[in-house]
Parts: sequence; structure tokens; C-alpha cells
Amino acid sequence: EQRNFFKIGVITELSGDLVTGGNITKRGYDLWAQEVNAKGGIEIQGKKYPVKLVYADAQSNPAAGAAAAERLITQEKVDFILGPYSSGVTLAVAPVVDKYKIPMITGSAESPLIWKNKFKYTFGTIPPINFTGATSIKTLTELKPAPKTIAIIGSNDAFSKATAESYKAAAEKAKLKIVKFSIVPSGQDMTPLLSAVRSMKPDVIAFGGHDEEHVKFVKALKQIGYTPKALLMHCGITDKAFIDAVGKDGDQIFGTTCWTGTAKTKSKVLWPNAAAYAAASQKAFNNPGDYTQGGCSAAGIAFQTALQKIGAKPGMDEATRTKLIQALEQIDVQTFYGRVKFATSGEFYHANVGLDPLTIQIQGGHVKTVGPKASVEAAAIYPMKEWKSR
Amino acid sequence: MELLPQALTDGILLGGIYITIAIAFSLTYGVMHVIDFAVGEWIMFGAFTGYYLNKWTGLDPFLFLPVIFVLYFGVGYLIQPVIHRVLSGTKGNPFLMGLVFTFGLAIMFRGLALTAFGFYSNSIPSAFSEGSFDLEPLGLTVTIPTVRLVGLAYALAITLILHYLLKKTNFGLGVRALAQHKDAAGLMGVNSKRTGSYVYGIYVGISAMTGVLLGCILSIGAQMGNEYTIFAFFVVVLAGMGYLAGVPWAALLLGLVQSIFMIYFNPSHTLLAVFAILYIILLISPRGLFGKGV
Amino acid sequence: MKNRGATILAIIGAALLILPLVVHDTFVLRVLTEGVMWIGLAIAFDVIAGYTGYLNFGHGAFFGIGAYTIGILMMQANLPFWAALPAGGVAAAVVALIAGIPTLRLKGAYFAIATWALSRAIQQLALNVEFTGGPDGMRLEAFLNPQFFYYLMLITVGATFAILWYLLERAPFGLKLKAIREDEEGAKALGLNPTKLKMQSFILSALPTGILGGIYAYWITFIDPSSTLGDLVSDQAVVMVVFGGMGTLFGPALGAILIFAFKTIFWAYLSDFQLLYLIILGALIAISVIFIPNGLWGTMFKRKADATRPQHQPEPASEPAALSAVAAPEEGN
Amino acid sequence: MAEPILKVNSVTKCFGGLTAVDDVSFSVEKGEIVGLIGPNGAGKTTLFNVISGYYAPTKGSVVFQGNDISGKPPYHLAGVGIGRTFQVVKPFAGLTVLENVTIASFLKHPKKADAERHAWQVLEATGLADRANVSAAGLTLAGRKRLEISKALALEPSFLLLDEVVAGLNPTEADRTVELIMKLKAQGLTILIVEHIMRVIMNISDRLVVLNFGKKIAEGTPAEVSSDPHVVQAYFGEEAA
Amino acid sequence: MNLLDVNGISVNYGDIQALWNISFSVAKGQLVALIGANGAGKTTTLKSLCGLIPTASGTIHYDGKLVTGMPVHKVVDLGITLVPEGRQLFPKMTVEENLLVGAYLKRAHGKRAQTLKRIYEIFPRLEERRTQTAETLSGGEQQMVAIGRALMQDPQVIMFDEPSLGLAPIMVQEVFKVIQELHKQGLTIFLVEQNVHQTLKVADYCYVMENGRIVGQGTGKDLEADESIREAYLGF
Ligand SMILES: Nc1ncnc2c1ncn2[C@@H]1O[C@H](COP(=O)(O)OP(=O)(O)OP(=O)(O)O)[C@@H](O)[C@H]1O
Ligand SMILES: Nc1ncnc2c1ncn2[C@@H]1O[C@H](COP(=O)(O)OP(=O)(O)OP(=O)(O)O)[C@@H](O)[C@H]1O
Ligand SMILES: [Mg+2]
Ligand SMILES: [Mg+2]
Repeated sequence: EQRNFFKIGVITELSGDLVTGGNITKRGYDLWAQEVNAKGGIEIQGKKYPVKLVYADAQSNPAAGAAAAERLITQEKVDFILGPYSSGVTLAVAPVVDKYKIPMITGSAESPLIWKNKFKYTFGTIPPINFTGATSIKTLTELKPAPKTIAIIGSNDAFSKATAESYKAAAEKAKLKIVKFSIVPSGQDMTPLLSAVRSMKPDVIAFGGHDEEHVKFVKALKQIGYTPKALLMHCGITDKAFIDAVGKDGDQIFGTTCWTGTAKTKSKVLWPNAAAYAAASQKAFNNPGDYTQGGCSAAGIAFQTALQKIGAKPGMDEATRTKLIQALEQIDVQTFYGRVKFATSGEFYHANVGLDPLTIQIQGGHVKTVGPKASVEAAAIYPMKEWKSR
Repeated sequence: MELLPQALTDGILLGGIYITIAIAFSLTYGVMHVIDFAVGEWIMFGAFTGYYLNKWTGLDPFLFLPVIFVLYFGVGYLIQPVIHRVLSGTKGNPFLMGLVFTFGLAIMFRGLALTAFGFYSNSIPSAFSEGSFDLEPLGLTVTIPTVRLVGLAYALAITLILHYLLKKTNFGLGVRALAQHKDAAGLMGVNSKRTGSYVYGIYVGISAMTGVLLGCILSIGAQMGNEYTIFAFFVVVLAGMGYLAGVPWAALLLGLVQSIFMIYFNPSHTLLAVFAILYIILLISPRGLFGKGV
Repeated sequence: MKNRGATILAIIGAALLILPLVVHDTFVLRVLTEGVMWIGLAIAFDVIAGYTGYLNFGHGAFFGIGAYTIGILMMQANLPFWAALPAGGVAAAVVALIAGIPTLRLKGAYFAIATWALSRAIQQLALNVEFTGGPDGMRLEAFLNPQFFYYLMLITVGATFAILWYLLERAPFGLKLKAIREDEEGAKALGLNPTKLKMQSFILSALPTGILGGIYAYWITFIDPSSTLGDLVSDQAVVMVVFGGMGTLFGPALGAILIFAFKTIFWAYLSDFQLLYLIILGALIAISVIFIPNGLWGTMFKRKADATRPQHQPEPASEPAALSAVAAPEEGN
Repeated sequence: MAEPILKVNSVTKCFGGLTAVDDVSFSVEKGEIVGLIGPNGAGKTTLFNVISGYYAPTKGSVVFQGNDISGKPPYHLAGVGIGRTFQVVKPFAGLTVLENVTIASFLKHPKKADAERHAWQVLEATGLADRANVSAAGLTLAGRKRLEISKALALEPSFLLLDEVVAGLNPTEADRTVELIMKLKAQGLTILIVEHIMRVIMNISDRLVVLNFGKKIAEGTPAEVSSDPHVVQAYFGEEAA
Repeated sequence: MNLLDVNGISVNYGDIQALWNISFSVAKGQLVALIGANGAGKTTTLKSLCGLIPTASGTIHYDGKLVTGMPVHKVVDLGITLVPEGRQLFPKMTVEENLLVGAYLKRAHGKRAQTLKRIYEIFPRLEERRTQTAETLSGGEQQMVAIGRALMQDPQVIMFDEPSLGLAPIMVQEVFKVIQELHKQGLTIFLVEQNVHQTLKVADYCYVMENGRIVGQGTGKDLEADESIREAYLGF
């Protein structure tokens, strides 16, 4: 097909249970497209080709995701695909894109499972959670007085459970005493469990969950009146919505991420650094964006870079797409999001391993990087201030 | 064992939340014989109304409860005739029709809410969300969060008011008569349309107030309804459908099962236990815990 | 009328069979495959709901059980698909048998909610045991042949339709089920064993559902508790069946086609209005319940039946003849 | 004398604390019509329910054609030749009259076409044939009572339990039903009937069994029973029919 | 003076016309009966009189007021009530609650203690069974509750739909006694019965209905003497 623009399929969860994550993903892709087009498009051999995104809702359902991929590929004849928010949908989409040999980068799905399956045409800009989780635990163990005990709780969905398990592995390695490790059904009130945790007086409480569960978790801890020395959650807390929802109670919560709006990144592609990206996002969505959104924008950049490298024009044939895959495997680019480099073997096959995970903490309503040392913006506040005296 | 007092307390307080979700729902089922799939959505709308009122006025959401009740009473009052029409149809299976109708409403409401309120989770701040009572002085390691205690008090108050309304007032007599035999109630002078509208209005009003409470205790979001619909069903079936007096016990049982299970067993099996218990109780006593459901 | 119906059906069947030879668009084929699957799920659901009067909110569990059975047999026991597929149906039927013994004693809303609780319990179980992959779900080896799945789905659903049509509309079985639906106690006096009939109906509903779940798993290549064991199948089946018309086979099939077409068209071509879609779908369901409580099929064909049914006449002639006046003499007796 | 077709041996049926049927015994000979009478709440319907298998007796037994059938489920009893009607009529409201009867015909005619043919015959006999394709819900009370009888007859029973099939019918209708019952008797059916309308019960019954508060208080020919002072006091009232 | 004036009403059930241009009247204090074959339309007449089913045409005046098209709860508020076919009690409520629902109307609410006492005097059996739920009562007892419940409304006109249906002879006599008693006390009574013999004996005036039409009328005695009526409705 002859076109003077790149047609890009976006498969993500725009309805159903995962609508929040799906929409954050969409923002990331949108912002990238908007920025590219504002510059006139992707420059290939001196000519600029704008990008056009075509959406397909995966309805938080793998079957719909697979159908979406099939439609985008066979009907819309997209050049490549920006992938889903959730790992489940990604796992159903990946075989389809493999079959049609259409490259896909997901800016969000971070279950280790995807990469273990070694799908040839699927890439991801967010490092898998078992790759990032260890950093925060390490940061916490370096605080003074060093925490000795930890309780780890995870919600029973693929991502949250993996998060909890990565914290567990890291805690074991760091010789923290794990006083409790529990997986709970999604969406439940966790007060009784936290009452049990309270009686064990752990120094650290770590929680793997999703947006709404984060809010409930913080409120439940506060209601039973237990303030651990450190409360560690995950990336979701960097979203402005979470900070708004819990207000001052969000302060001093730790999180694991790979990127923040203040990350020290430098880039020649699109946004010069994280701050510029956050500003652009703030302008577009009234929200500085979190690392999922950033990862999605970075997915666009990865494609853009690879395309430029091989000089591929819109309406790619199969041979070009194969070349694009090879190019993606080889890229090593600094973006506003940090370094993007996909692993080409091992358990992280095609996941981005170029990033350095960060430990962050919410301080005065802002996200600050508190670890590892190289990236520190502010000293960690520790131990946490009692809920009561806030 | 040292955790037991706290486990029981948590369970009872959680039960209080379930009472608030289920009590009015049970009332409408008893009177109108409709399983309202949109119960969670009424809760969700109430929660967002409380959230925005709080945001705009800065006043404590508990102050708005009466306003929210009146507002949603009106909404329920106006919608009831439609539901009545569905349920009194002579064609098809009215029970099923009512269920599918409200199922449609629930989907629509969720769509409307996502459009209007967005997809983020939120929380409603209240003065009550702050403190808690410690029973340490009494020699018990028990903490009672104020807001949950308020929730329990609200649940009990609503239960008592509904009980009084039903059992002690002439209106209640009419409602009960209507629940059992529509034509005969009409013959006794009960205005079935208006009484039905009042009941549905009361139900929607109470559910909306419950939403505010849940927003203060837990969280709110456009998709929150589904989960509460499930628990409303659970409690009402366990209590015996339409058997109001069974609701507090069923709700407390549910709260306690969850709490005990989370504390003493593998928390990840909590819901498995909850659903298995519901299932088993229904098999043993097909009309709920007390065998008094309709 | 009967013959014309059969001819139309034969034409539709033939058209569906040769379709893949004409249509090479794999997306269209995929949509058709899924559409056919929903027809199968809706008619299977209707066996217990429409004919027998038991609303099974746990219908999705049979689907999920079929899917997981095939997933586990293929991926862990390394069985070939063809060996695993029947096991999916059998597993669903066995669960129906075990669950049916107690649940089918429940009535109305209690049955609906008990089955729903059971399906939730099964979902929680799948989340909590190892061999299902827990929340991560399970990936099957990919065999992405659109024609294969289209024909497999078509043949399965076609066979299901034919068997159900024979059993429910031709053989006494369907009428017996309807007797149970109308009045279980009264049916007993006529020599019907409600327990047995309900159980047969439940199993008849579960078996094809399990098989369809199995095909689905192999087709989509990925199953997990939240999607495969969730409420989607039950919820959607209820809507399709009620919209099309309960207690008929053609009604649910029609409902499945229309609802699925609506969803798909909205999804594929109006995806910018994703939330509007929820609003419209919800409103459509609510409104259809108000205006066509018998469902589309029921409304289209009941009208006709009403019109052709004999006029309601006064009592037969052997009754006392009309008294034209008080004094008019009367004959008979 | 031949073995009675039905023997009720000391049957007692309790509901919680309430004894609805209390140690009742009687038997029914082949080919006769036995009337079961007694005040409201005397336990007649309950006894019917025990005989037809809806309740298992708390004590005692029911013997039908020499076999103990106590506690056997109703569908089994339908199979051995016991047909019954319900006091509160139970039409399958969503089905047509013909379908209603066809369902009963399946018992002896497992093929659908045969069953339908048989159902037609029954409907002709009971005078409902012209309503065959009407929805059962649209029948008048008289029609519904006749449908009850038709369904029971479609089972081709040897023994028929009729619970107030005349009640609510106007005299002409009642006479038609009586005629039908007599015709059935002539065909060799044995019938146990409950009815409050004296005009009917006194005329068709060969014998009467009288219940009061669950107990049998009298048994005999209509003439004997109607002159029994206990029965008069408990049932007929001063102005005995 | 006529308390109830029915003028040319017709009623349809869907496509089926059940009543054809019915007219009759009931004078204050009278006991008027309506007899007719099954399916003649008697129940339909009663239901349309109290607003339970809509009329297609014609008018109904009660005490000079037009009640056609009024909802049932308003009609009964005017002082006319129905003891329905099949009793239609509130099954899960106790006997006393059933009676108290009768006094739901404002008009009756004030005197309810007093009326209740009177009803217990008429039916001592009901007082014995005050706390029993209605569904566990025997047929005769249920009929008493239904009548008592209607009386609790303090009505001027009571309409009975086959009150003796399914009752033992002794109870039938009881019910007729009560009806006559109420009549004596000055209540206006409109009675639908299959027990034609007794009905004609107690009725002041009687209408005969067939196939949805009024086909005859006269005093009880006249009709009883009438050959055709005897044959059609008294049997034998
Ligand atoms: N399922 C039941 N549970 C409790 N009590 C019952 C049940 N069925 C009947 N009874 C009671 O048993 C007694 C006998 O009832 P039954 O229906 O047999 O009387 P009957 O002789 O048929 O009266 P009628 O002539 O009014 O029909 C009554 O007091 C009734 O309330
Ligand atoms: N709900 C209904 N739908 C359709 N037709 C009805 C309905 N109710 C009554 N009919 C019809 O209207 C006619 C009059 O019925 P109605 O019940 O008024 O008769 P009735 O004189 O009270 O008879 P019965 O002595 O049997 O009680 C009958 O032909 C009946 O079939
Ligand atoms: Mg009886
Ligand atoms: Mg009548």
C-alpha cells in the first residue's frame, strides 16, 4: 500500500476492568504521535512522514485483543503496532502479530511471562517487574536505622502478584525478615489482613496492586492506625490521581519506577529530557504522566528510531518489517525516558533492559527519586511520619 | 488468639459496610420483586455526588447525606414506573425481565459515569476519616476507626428506621401488603404505584448515601459499582431474599468470614471461602440463613 | 411454512459453509467465527434458561472449564487437540452433574445467584492453584489457522443447533422441559421426573458450552481467570437470549447475531465512541425489555400465532343456550 | 372379595407440630367411586398428597394394587396408574391446552406424534377439543378444571384422585362434569373424589369417608353417613342437605 | 336511591370482549345478586366496578360520583369494596395483620380498634387464630379473614365474589348467615354466587348474566319460580 504517512495500530484497553491503565497507555501513544506530527512527522531519508494512530479497543479481554490485532493488520494494514496495557491481552495479541510478522512494542505490559515466550515480533519498553523490584528494596535497606522486617502483600492479579513476588525475592536476598507474605483477592477491603500485619510490627510494608487498591490500602492502614517505617507500593502511586485521592496521606510513600518527570535523562529525539516530557503531558492532559505513559511514548520513539535507521517508508513489505525487527533488536537510544535497549536473549527477551530502576518517594505531593545513589534527587524521609500527626 | 478481638471487630465493622449496601436492596426485592443489577451504580452515583459536593463546597460529606438522599429519592421515584411496567408485563418472564432491564441500566450508568467522571479512582475526605478509638485502656489490642464506626452506626440506624417504617407504621403495613399481593393491597386502598415509587425512591436514596460512606471508608471510581452489586446479592441471598431482618446477620457473617479468613487462613482464599460458603448455605437452606426468603 | 423454514436454514447453512472460499479476509473470518461461537453459547444457555426456566448465571464457568481442561491437557499432558477437545465438554458436563444435584433444587433468583457464586468460586480456585497458572493464565501453543477454527466452530455449533432442535422442538423432551418450567409440582403428577429432566437439561447446556470453551482456548491461545472464567459469557448470553426471545432456539440465535453484530460494528468502526457504546448497549437492552418483552423472535412470531389461533368463543354448544330473556326455555340436560 | 385396589393403612401426616392427617385407614375397591368429605382443613388434600406421592406419610402406609407405594415419588405413581387433579388447578400456563395434555400422554405414548393423537382423543372426550390450541392461561375456571381432568386422564390411569373438580362450577357445568365422571366409572376406572357440593358427592359416590381434624369420623354409604349425627354436626350443619 | 349505577360498560381482555354493554343498579341497603354460568363475566364485572380492570366504554357511578377510570385505591376510599374470588389474603401476614391492612385507609384507620373488636365478635374463630399466618388457615377461616378484612374498611357496599367456593356445607351456611347479618345491619351487598339456591333465597333482587351480557333480572322469588332459571342454574 502506498501512503505518505505511517499508519500505526494501537491496541489497548479502552473499556472493561482495565480501562484506567488502558487510557494511560493511550495517552502515552497519543502524546508521542502528537509530538511527532507537530515536527512534521518522522524524517526518513530527508522526507517527513506524519503518523496516524488507529485505535482498537481490547475491552480488557484477550479475545478482543486478538481480534483487534487481526483487524488492524488485515483491514487497516497498519505498518506496526503499539501494544496493550495488560500482560493478558498482550499474550493473546503476540501470536497474531507473529503470524503476520507485524512488529509490536508495548509500552506497558511488564509481566515476565511475555518475554519468556520469546515472541519474535513483540517488544516492550517497560522493564519487567522482576527486573525493577529489587532496586527499591535495596534503597530501603540502606536507610538508617535500617529496617529489619517486612510484610509483603500482593493483589491476586498477574502484575500485582509478580510485583509482590519480586519484592519477596529482593527482600530475601537483602536478608530482610519477611514476617508476612500474602496474596489477596483483587479489590477487597484489606483491613483485617492489615490488622494482623500490625500485630507483627513490620518496619516495611510493601504492596503490589492497582490504582484503586492503592487508595484503599493507604486508607485502611491509616484507619487501623499503623504507620510502618516505610510503605512501599509500586509505580501507580506516581500518578497524580493517586496523590490527589489520598492527599497528605500519600506523602512519604515509596514506589518503584523506571522513570519520573524529574528523571535525569537526556535525549536528542523529540523531548530533550523528562521534565520537557512532563511539561508537555501536563499541557495535554493536565497530568504530568507516569512511567506507564512515558513508556508508551518511548515505544513510539523506539519505532521511530528503528525506522529512521533502516530508512523504511510507510507501507512496509514483509522484508522491510523483518529488517525493522532487526533494527529494533539493535537500537540503543537515549530518550526522555532513559536508555532504550531491548534484550535479544534470555528471560527478558525483547524487554527493555536499558533502564535503571528508580526508587521514588512522594514528598509534599511531588514525586522525588530517592535511590539508587546515582539518581537521587532528595534524601528519603524515613521513618514515615505517623498518620495521626499529619 | 491475641488477634481475635481485632479480627472480630474488623469483621463486624466490615459487616456494617455490607449492611449499608444490602438493606435497602433487600427492601426493594421484597416489595417489588426486582433484582436490581444497578444497585452498585446507584452507590457509585451517590459517591460521586458526595465527592463533587465536597469539592465544591468544602463541607464535610456527611453533611450532604440528607441532600443526597432527597436527590436520589427523587430519581428512584421517577424511574420506578418504568420498572413497574417491566415487572407487571404479562409477557415473558417478569422476574427475568426486571433483572435484564436493570442489567441494561447498570451498563448504561457505567458508561455515563466513565464519560462524566473519568476512569481514575478517588476518595472522599471527611473529618471522620481521621481518628480512631483505641481500646488499649480496656486491655484489648483493638483499634476502631472512627469512620467505620460511623458506618456501622449508620447501618444500624438505617436498619432500625426501615424496620420501624415497615412494622410500626401504616405506610409500612401498606408496603408489606403490596409485597404479598398487589391486587388485594389495592383493594385495601393501598396506592400501589405511589407506594412502589416511595419504596424504590427510598432504596435509591439509601444506596446513594451508602456511596458517600463507602467513598469515605474505601475508594470511589466509575467502575466501583460491580463489586458492590456482587456483595449486595450475596448478603441479600444469604439473608433470604426480601427478608429484611436477616440482612444484618448475613452481612455480619460475611464480614466475619472475610476477616477471620484473612487473619487466620490464607488470605488469597478469602473470596473462595466466601463464595463457597454462600453456595453451601444456599444448598443447605435454600431460602437463606433463616429460611425466610421469598 | 415448515418446509420453507427448512429451505432457508439449508441455504444459510450452505452459505456459511462456502463462505471461507469466497471471503479471504481473515479478520472477517475471525468475526464470523466468534459470532458463530456466540450463537452456540446463547442456544446452549437457553436450554436451561428458556426451556427449563432456570437462569444460570454461572454459564461462563462451563465455558471456562472447557477452556482450561483443553489448556491443561494440551500444555501439561501434551495431548493433541483432538483428544483434548471432547474432554472439555465432558469436564463441563461432569461439573454440571455435580453442581446440578444440589443447585437445581433451588428456585428462581436463588438458583441464579447460587450458580453465579459457584462460578465465582471456580474462578477463585483457578486463581489460587498452580496447574492453571493462577492469575497469570495459561498460553496454548499457537495454531492460527482461521479456516480451521471457522469450520470447527461452525460444525460444532451447527451440530449443537441440530441436536438441540431435534431434542427440544421435535422430540418430547422439549415439551417436558417446558412443563417443568411452567409448574414442577404439577409435572410430577404427569409422570415427569423433574430432577432427572432438569439434570439432563443442565448437562445438555453445559456440554456444548464446554466444547466451545475448548475451541476458544485453542483459537485465542491464551486463557486466564479474569477473562475466561469471568462473567462475560453469562452476562452476554442472558442479554442475547432475552433480546432474541427465550425458550425458542431461533430467538437466541437471532439475538446472538444482532447483539454481536452491534458490538462488533461499534467496536471496529466507531471505536472513538467506546463509552458511548456502553451507554447505547445498556439503553438498547433496557428499552428492548420494555417494548419487546418476548424478545425479537417471540414478538415476530407470537403475533402471527395469536392471529391464527381460533377466536375465543363462548362455551361449546352443549352449554345452556343463551337466555334471551328470563323466561326463555332452555334445552339440553 | 378381590383385593382392594387401594389400601390406606393408619396414615398419619404431620407438619411440624400439626397433625393434618391422623391415623386414617380405609380402602377402595376396584371400580367404585369413594367420596372423601370433611370440613375445610380436615386433611383431605393432604391425604391426596400422601396417596399421590407428594408427601411421604409420617406414619402408616399406602398400598396400591398390592404394592406398598408410600413415599414413592409422584412421577413413579403416575407410571403405575394413579392420576390426580389439583384443588388449586395447575395448568402449564405458557403452553396450549393440547400441549398440556400431550405432556401427560407421553407417559404411555413416548412418540410425540402418538402422544398428540392421544391427547386429541382425550380432549374430545372431555369436551375441550375446540380449545386445543388456546393458551391454557386463557381458559375459564370451568375449562381449567376440565383441563385438570384431561391431564389426569391422558395418563390412562386405573385409579383417579379428583380434588374439588366441581367446586366453583355452576350447576349445569357441574352436571357435565358429573356425567363425565360417571362415564369414566363405567369404563372401569376407580375414583377417589373430594368435593364439598353435596348434590354431587351424594349422587356419585358408592361410599363416603369422612374426615374431621385429620381423623376418620365415619365411613359408609351416602345415606348412612348423612344420618350420622357426628357428621351432621361437624360437616353438614343443621340444615343437612 | 341507587348507590351503584352501572351504565353500558364493556370490558376487553386483549382482543376478547368479556362484557357487552352491561347496565344495572344497586339501591342503598339492598342485597343484590348476580348469577350466571362459568365464564359469564361475573368476576370481570366486579373487578371493573372497583377499578381493578379498565372499562372500554360505559360509566359507573357510585353514590352519584363517576368512578370509571379511577384507580382501585381511590374507588375503595369512597366506601365500596370487594371480597375477591380466591380470597387473596396476604399469605405471610398474620390474621390480625391481614385485618389491620383492611384499616389502611384514613377513613377506617381511626376506628380500627373498635372495628377489629366487632369483627372478632362476629368471627370468634379469628380471634383464636390472631397470630397464625394466613397461608396456614383452612379454607373457611381464610374466607372469614377476607370478609373481616373488607369490613375493616368500614365500607358502605361490599361485593362478594363466590364466597362459598370450596367451603364445607357447614361453612357455607355460616358465610350466608354472616352476609345476611351484614345486610340486616344496613350494609349494601352485591353478591356473586354459584350457590344459586341459597342466593336466590337471600337476595332482594337478582341479575342473570350470560356470555358477558345481562340476560335476565327479577326478585329472588320471581327467579326461583322461573322454569328456565331452575333448569339452567339449579340443576336436577
Ligand atoms: N404444607 C403444609 N404445611 C403446614 N400445614 C399444612 C400444609 N398443608 C396443609 N397444612 C395444614 O393441614 C391441614 C389440612 O389441610 P388440607 O389442605 O389437607 O385440608 P382440606 O381437607 O383439603 O381442606 P379444604 O376442604 O379447605 O381444601 C390444614 O390445617 C392446613 O393448614
Ligand atoms: N385475564 C384474562 N385474560 C383473558 N381472558 C379472561 C381473563 N379473565 C377472564 N377472561 C375471560 O373473560 C370471560 C369472563 O370471565 P369471568 O372470570 O369474569 O367469569 P365469571 O363469570 O366470574 O366465571 P366463574 O364463574 O368461572 O368465576 C371468560 O371468558 C374468561 O375466559
Ligand atoms: Mg383441600
Ligand atoms: Mg368468577
